Amino acid sequence: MSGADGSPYAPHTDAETAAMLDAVGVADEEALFDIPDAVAFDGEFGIDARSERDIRDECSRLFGRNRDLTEFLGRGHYGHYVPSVVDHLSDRAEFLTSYTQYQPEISQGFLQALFEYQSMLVELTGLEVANCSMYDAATALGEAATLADRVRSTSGDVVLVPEQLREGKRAVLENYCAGADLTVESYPMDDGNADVDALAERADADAVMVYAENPTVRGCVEERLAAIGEVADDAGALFTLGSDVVSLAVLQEPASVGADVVVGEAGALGLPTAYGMGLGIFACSDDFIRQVPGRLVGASEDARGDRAFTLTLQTREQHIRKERATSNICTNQAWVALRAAIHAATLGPGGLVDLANDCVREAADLAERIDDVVGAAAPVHDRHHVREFAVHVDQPAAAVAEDLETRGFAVHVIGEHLLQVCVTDLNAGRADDLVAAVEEVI
Amino acid sequence: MSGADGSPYAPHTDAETAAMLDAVGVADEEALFDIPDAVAFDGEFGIDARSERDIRDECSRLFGRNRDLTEFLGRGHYGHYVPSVVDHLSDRAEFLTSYTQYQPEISQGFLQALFEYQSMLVELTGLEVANCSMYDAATALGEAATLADRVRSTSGDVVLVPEQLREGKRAVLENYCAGADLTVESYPMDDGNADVDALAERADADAVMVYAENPTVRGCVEERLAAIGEVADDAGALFTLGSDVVSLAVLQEPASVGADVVVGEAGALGLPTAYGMGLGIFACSDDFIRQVPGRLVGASEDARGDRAFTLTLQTREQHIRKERATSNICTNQAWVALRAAIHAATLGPGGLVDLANDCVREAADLAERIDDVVGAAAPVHDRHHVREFAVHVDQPAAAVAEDLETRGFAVHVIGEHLLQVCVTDLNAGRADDLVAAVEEVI
Amino acid sequence: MIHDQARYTREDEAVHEPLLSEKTEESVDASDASPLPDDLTRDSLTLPAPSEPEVARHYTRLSQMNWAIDSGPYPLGSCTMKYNPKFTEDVAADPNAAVHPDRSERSVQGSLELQYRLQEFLGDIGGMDAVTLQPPAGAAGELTGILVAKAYHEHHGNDRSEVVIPASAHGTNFATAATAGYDVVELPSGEDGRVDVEALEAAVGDDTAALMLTNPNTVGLFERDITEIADIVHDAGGLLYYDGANLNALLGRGRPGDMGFDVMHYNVHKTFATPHGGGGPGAGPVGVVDELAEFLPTPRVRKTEGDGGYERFEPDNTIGKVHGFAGNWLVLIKAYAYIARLGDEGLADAAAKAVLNANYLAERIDLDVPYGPFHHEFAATAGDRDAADVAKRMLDFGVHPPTTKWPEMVPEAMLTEPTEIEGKSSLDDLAEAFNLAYADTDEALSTSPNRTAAGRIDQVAAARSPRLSWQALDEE
Amino acid sequence: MIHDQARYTREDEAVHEPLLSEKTEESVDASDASPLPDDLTRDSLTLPAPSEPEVARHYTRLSQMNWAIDSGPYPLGSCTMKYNPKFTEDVAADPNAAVHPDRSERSVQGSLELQYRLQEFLGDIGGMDAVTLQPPAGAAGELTGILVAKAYHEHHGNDRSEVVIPASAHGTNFATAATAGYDVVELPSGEDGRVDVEALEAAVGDDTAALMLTNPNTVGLFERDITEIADIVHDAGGLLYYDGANLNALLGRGRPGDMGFDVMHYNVHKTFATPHGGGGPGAGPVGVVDELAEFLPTPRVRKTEGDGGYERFEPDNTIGKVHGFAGNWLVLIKAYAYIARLGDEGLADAAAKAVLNANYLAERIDLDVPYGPFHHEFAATAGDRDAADVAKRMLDFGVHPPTTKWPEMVPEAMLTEPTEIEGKSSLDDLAEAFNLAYADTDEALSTSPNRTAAGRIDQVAAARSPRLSWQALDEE
Ligand SMILES: Cc1ncc(COP(=O)(O)O)c(C=O)c1O
Ligand SMILES: Cc1ncc(COP(=O)(O)O)c(C=O)c1O
Repeated sequence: MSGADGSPYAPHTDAETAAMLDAVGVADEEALFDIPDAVAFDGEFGIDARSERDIRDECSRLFGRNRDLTEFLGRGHYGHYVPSVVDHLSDRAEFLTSYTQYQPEISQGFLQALFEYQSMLVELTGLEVANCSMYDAATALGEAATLADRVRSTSGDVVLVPEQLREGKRAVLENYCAGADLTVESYPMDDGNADVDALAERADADAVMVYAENPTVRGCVEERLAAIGEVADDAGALFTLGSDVVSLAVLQEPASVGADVVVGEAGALGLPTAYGMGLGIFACSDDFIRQVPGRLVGASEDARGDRAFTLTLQTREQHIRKERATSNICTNQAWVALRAAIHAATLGPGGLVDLANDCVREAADLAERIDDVVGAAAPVHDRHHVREFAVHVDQPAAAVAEDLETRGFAVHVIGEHLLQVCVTDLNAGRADDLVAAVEEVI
Repeated sequence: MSGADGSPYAPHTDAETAAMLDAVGVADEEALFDIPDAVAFDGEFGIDARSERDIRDECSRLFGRNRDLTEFLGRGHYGHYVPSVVDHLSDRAEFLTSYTQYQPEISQGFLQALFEYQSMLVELTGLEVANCSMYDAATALGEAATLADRVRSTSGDVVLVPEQLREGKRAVLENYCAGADLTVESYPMDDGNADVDALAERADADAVMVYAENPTVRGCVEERLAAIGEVADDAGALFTLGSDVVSLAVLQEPASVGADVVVGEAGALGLPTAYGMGLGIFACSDDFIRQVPGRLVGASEDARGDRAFTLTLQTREQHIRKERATSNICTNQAWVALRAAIHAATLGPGGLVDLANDCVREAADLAERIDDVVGAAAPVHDRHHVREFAVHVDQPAAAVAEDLETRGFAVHVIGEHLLQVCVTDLNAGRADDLVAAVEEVI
Repeated sequence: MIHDQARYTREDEAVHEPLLSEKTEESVDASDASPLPDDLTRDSLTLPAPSEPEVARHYTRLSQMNWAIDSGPYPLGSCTMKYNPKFTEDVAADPNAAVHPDRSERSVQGSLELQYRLQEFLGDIGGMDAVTLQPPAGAAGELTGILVAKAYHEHHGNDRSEVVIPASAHGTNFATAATAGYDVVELPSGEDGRVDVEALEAAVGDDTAALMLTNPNTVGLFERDITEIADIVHDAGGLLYYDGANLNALLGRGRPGDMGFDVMHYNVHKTFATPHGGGGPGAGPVGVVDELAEFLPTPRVRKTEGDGGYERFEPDNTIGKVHGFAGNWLVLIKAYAYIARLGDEGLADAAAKAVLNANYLAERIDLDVPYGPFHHEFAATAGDRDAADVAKRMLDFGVHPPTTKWPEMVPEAMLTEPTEIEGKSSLDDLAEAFNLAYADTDEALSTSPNRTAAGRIDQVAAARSPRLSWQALDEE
Repeated sequence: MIHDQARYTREDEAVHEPLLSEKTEESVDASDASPLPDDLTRDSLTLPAPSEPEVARHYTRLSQMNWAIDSGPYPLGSCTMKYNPKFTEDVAADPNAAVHPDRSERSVQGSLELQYRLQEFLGDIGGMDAVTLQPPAGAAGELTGILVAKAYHEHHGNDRSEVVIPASAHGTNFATAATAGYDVVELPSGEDGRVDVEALEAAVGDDTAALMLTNPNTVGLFERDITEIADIVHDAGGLLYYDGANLNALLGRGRPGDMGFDVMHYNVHKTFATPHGGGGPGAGPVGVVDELAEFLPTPRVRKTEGDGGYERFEPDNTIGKVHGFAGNWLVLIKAYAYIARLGDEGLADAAAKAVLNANYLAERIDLDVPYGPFHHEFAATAGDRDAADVAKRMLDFGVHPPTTKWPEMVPEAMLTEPTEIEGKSSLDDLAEAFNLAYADTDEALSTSPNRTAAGRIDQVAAARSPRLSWQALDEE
């Protein structure tokens, strides 16, 4: 180990450093830096090195200051119980500390895992192609819009999105659209679902893409997906559907309702609640295979005639196609995709469907019980729900949420008198306590 | 996965089970059990299966009921900060989920790691042979006594041990000695060290083994080791020295003071504080190589002419020698030895010596500061100390300890007016607070 | 299936992964910086001094040259190599469980409660009245049990000098009896592979302290005459010891306590799926019937009267201790988690599938399997092939071979225990590996294995001139 | 050194480890058990249904067929593959850090404080005034930075349409500029491998929104004329964007902010040693000078007045968001831990050793290395050998080869960045691998690799008829 002042991760002994400097023919490392004095820096950031243990203590003290709340939060970021085996396997150094598979011959393991992840998404969406990750649902939606722009030969430039949409998601979409000279416009909702008639009116030749969500940001199951798909089709627009990996296990298969692209969150499997860190789904029909953003793993053969996997269709990507690439994405969420795949494997189709159905059941149950509380009405929308639903409260919603927080519960405030509550396997055991707290508070 | 009622770790689908039963030619698994009705059991233990998550919650609730104390405890079980890399590497499934290396050709990794562990102990003790683990220091001491019995041709049957000895250690020793018809007797101490004159008097032809500790159970550095060795030698007895892997880094090399056998704890590296779980050191001189208990890894060659490792000298062991084996040990503490080796590698000799010297320094400092408190005197023994020392308190020690506990500190009670305090890198940061608490309490 | 194990080789030095000491070594002065006077310190310490990245690579590479249950089938007979559920590691890693054994009772109520619950679980599963968690492995459990038996006899003024052990028993049984100071009376196996009741009657007498037995025995046969056996031993004033290594076959279907056993150990690293860690740590709790409870090691854990708390206590006539502290605590936590995960039905299913797997595999292999009906394991015979050679060849087919040449009652034995965690296709792989190896040429057998990190290793040379440390290598 | 990578093969099917779907597949009815009406559900779902032991084995085997930084040298130029300190994983796994992004500020003060501290660290290291942690990778950071630049120009009524990028820049720079709606002006490299100042002067003008530059550039050369370059761009009203991929070479010796850069991203999965996870996740925080701070994504974190707390706030003229939530939080925690571990001296030493290592390695290899003096990486040329073939052959010698055939300014480039974590002997191994491969026969090169889990893979076939899922394989 180098001296106490050096990097603990540089292995050079003093003797080695000396031998190496000698071989290079310089007196010290400084002689190797070709930085003009005018822009040189003295190295004093003022950051004190600490021991590994001190940093663990420091961070654990810091995080200990986060309040211990039971979260009934969702709206795009979902936590489910992640089996321990997911941690143990994904933490294997060969996975965690590897780079992108530029040398497939020594990267078969990760490549196969990603191939399997893609395949799971193909099954869940019914579409022929899934890439092996975007950053998150929001950036995946942005990429979908630019794909629409490339593949739709309409003169239009409008991307139609539901008026009820997570703000952050729309903001990201707008940033992707801006560069492609696309405009984001919203279409109205009808009691938590798309107002398909209004949408049909709005979707003219200007539309390059129609986006809908199932479930919606308020947790509603979208009931007229096929109709939305037809509207998009009639307008010559791409139909992009947003969902998440758990909901897809039980809701209508996107391909069956005419979706051209599916985006959304797959981090609901494999990731713990991670302050919004995600795993963007991007699946689409075969037609767009050479327009897909991001990495794709394909099967091929090796020189021994055995099946082998490799990154493929790389000519779409930035490192080859540069400014004509389908996306600028390079580093992605591969390891999170691995985790999602392991989690899905551990559940199996039965476990995954059960989990999804439980999300429907728990939401209905909890809504009913909150509805029984005087001063609260739930669900606000007369729809089926997955995991979450809106709640009307007679009192100001922000005050109610604040009161609930002092009682140890976090819920969303989505309007002056609107809360949103998300229930999953993680917090369902505290649903009674939440209802009791709501009763006390309002 | 088999049905909810089955083992979650048995992979059989119903169809597979059926096919297998068919191949075997029975109707169900019950038909395979050849258990007479008279001794059959109905399977009702009354244990309810729980989910992985429920068990994690349950145990975390349980352990959460242990009080959050800063422990100044030692007396044979020591905790030092274990670098995170030790966990991550030793948790690799290839290490953790492997069995004893009965097939060395596919077990080179663990064998080499154990060979390296043995080598580290050889360096630390100066003796030529170290096995790759006993259960703990106490059982290692027991094994040393039976080895002494085998290798000493005296007619004697007495094992001499210091009167100050951890009670549990002596109790274990007695159990090993009973079977070998050995008697354990103690020799007196002189201010925390062996009373060598008294020992010399006691050590006659009856003695098969003289045991001493460095540091002693009260943390004292033993100052006349060589003299103890001579006494043993003169009596024709084996000289067995007890120590621990950290102390060995700085205290006199056992071989240099004539030790024939070294036993003790190596779990002070690699193991967290683990309710006394340990790693028994067993090292001895070459003379006894065919009398060593436990597993030994040796270097050899493979068919390709490459160096390779294997378990060796197995004819000493129970699976071959049966009732004439050197020990009954089979399952040992191999994985703990792996952890100790990784920890030692991470520290390097410099880090290990620093850690040991810190243990000396911190003990001296803390003793001095406690000594300043009116009503307390420390260290009780006028010796150098490693990690720990005895404290005289004017008040009843038990009451003082209880008061300290309510203030968040755990210390040993070792006499009516005697406490023992152990300070390491783990708790040194709380030494000020301990001193303040002592001041308040007495 | 074929598996080429990872292999690192330094060609110029004809070694696989170099030793840490060959990579980097440093000598430090141990006395200079020490606050101790020079005559109390060593002069110097020489050890490897790798950086953390080097440490990580060294052990990662080593691990890749090591087979494990997570690599594939590991059907070592009598070793019960099951999958070790990952979540049990997380449970054991709880920082609140990391307490010192000398803590006051009131400050470790959580740990004591878990110990108590595990004692209860084990008592129920074995049909035993009292349990100690202290023994750190199976053999330590044996020693504990035999010492308890001895204490019992001595307490009742009975001086008995012999322990009776069937020839097919595990080596630890013999060594344990000897360690406890008993003479061993070896009982030859009966024609049917089980205890020969007549021979037993002849062997048992006033000197018999105990009979040590595992059931099913080490070829997987249930000792059908167990009631009679128990009577014979008990009538002679002896005790019945149950070696718990094969308990996996009985889970939910039979309990040693109900069969007349007085004392037993549990191998939690077998039956209850705690990892074996390349040799250990395990844990070998011991259960006894009421009459023996007073002799168990100290301390045990019980409920306190009234307040729902837990306390340690010393059994009245305790044998003292068999471990310096409380045994292998981290292992015991994992065993608790495993048992709780399975529950009644899971435990029973584990036994059912373990037995089904053994029987299915035996059906599929071309080797002869004498004796039966067996339960969770069987001893196939390699006949005129060398069992060890067949095993080496199996390595090339991506499986771990069975235990070889033991027990001796089966010539060229291949003692095979697939456990419940293998599915049909994995058993089919195993069977294929058996059959391919068994049918292979002598030449192929004796030059195997070839796809492993090391080739066939010279055992004789290793034992003839032992080199047990890097220091010994340096001397050459 | 030679490394035979672990390899599992099923001979009868000519596959390595079978797909999960080939091992076990199950179809379940998704509507039957659903509380939803049938017309809102899918009919069935077909996926693998392995047991946990099977899952463990599958992924353990796959992992063993994968190279990683913990396997050995990984000198991918410009990718900065450093050792990922294990303790940072533990820090990030703190359950108290696992909070939802929609939590109230008051309930996540700990997380906000750590975000604030990391912003400060990064600002200091880059010489930047304000930092956002939101971008989830380097390329996302680029997009963020260019959108900020665009917002700045628009805010000042400046309609600019071009981004100038040196030919040697990373592909993401070009793609990012295009994604942001800019035309790309490619700047050919100067004779000395650096920016040709005259060419830059010619390229820059009223339409120039920004120049994107990494420094040292992608062959490790420091842009000595950086002050002049900055002046040229600034004088034309453009902004200077710093691609932080190569920041490791500058730590403690030069700061982009001091060189005149206005906006930069940090690649925490390069410079700050967070694991790359086989492709990601990374994180690409963006730093800007004061004038640009108001355009950063929302929210950022600042101290609250007076009470020592922390709050989120929206920059006045924010570009909005570049990630749905707060970016790759778990990665950011690890970066914080790494920076705190090293401190000033450690960071400076990392750069020193990274540069020393590159220079030493270049000295030891037989390949030509045009240009210089280089810092943390160099682009050797394979001359008349095919760089990709040489790389494949290197695989047989137990190392990962460098980045090949990029940047294009060096023919048959092998862009090599050993980073500071390699010691002398590991660099010697690397050099030997280079030299052996480079000197090998054409036949050997084109038929390599041979010691890897898979042999040379047919890329053309993969792209010609893409098979991207097991469903696609089934169709065949
Ligand atoms: C039948 C039998 N008895 C006893 C033992 C000894 O148990 P342990 O290895 O835990 O000491 C074993 C272990 O292999 C065994 O198989
Ligand atoms: C020079 C350079 N710029 C930008 C990037 C893109 O960063 P990321 O992969 O984090 O998106 C890379 C990554 O390899 C790079 O090397």
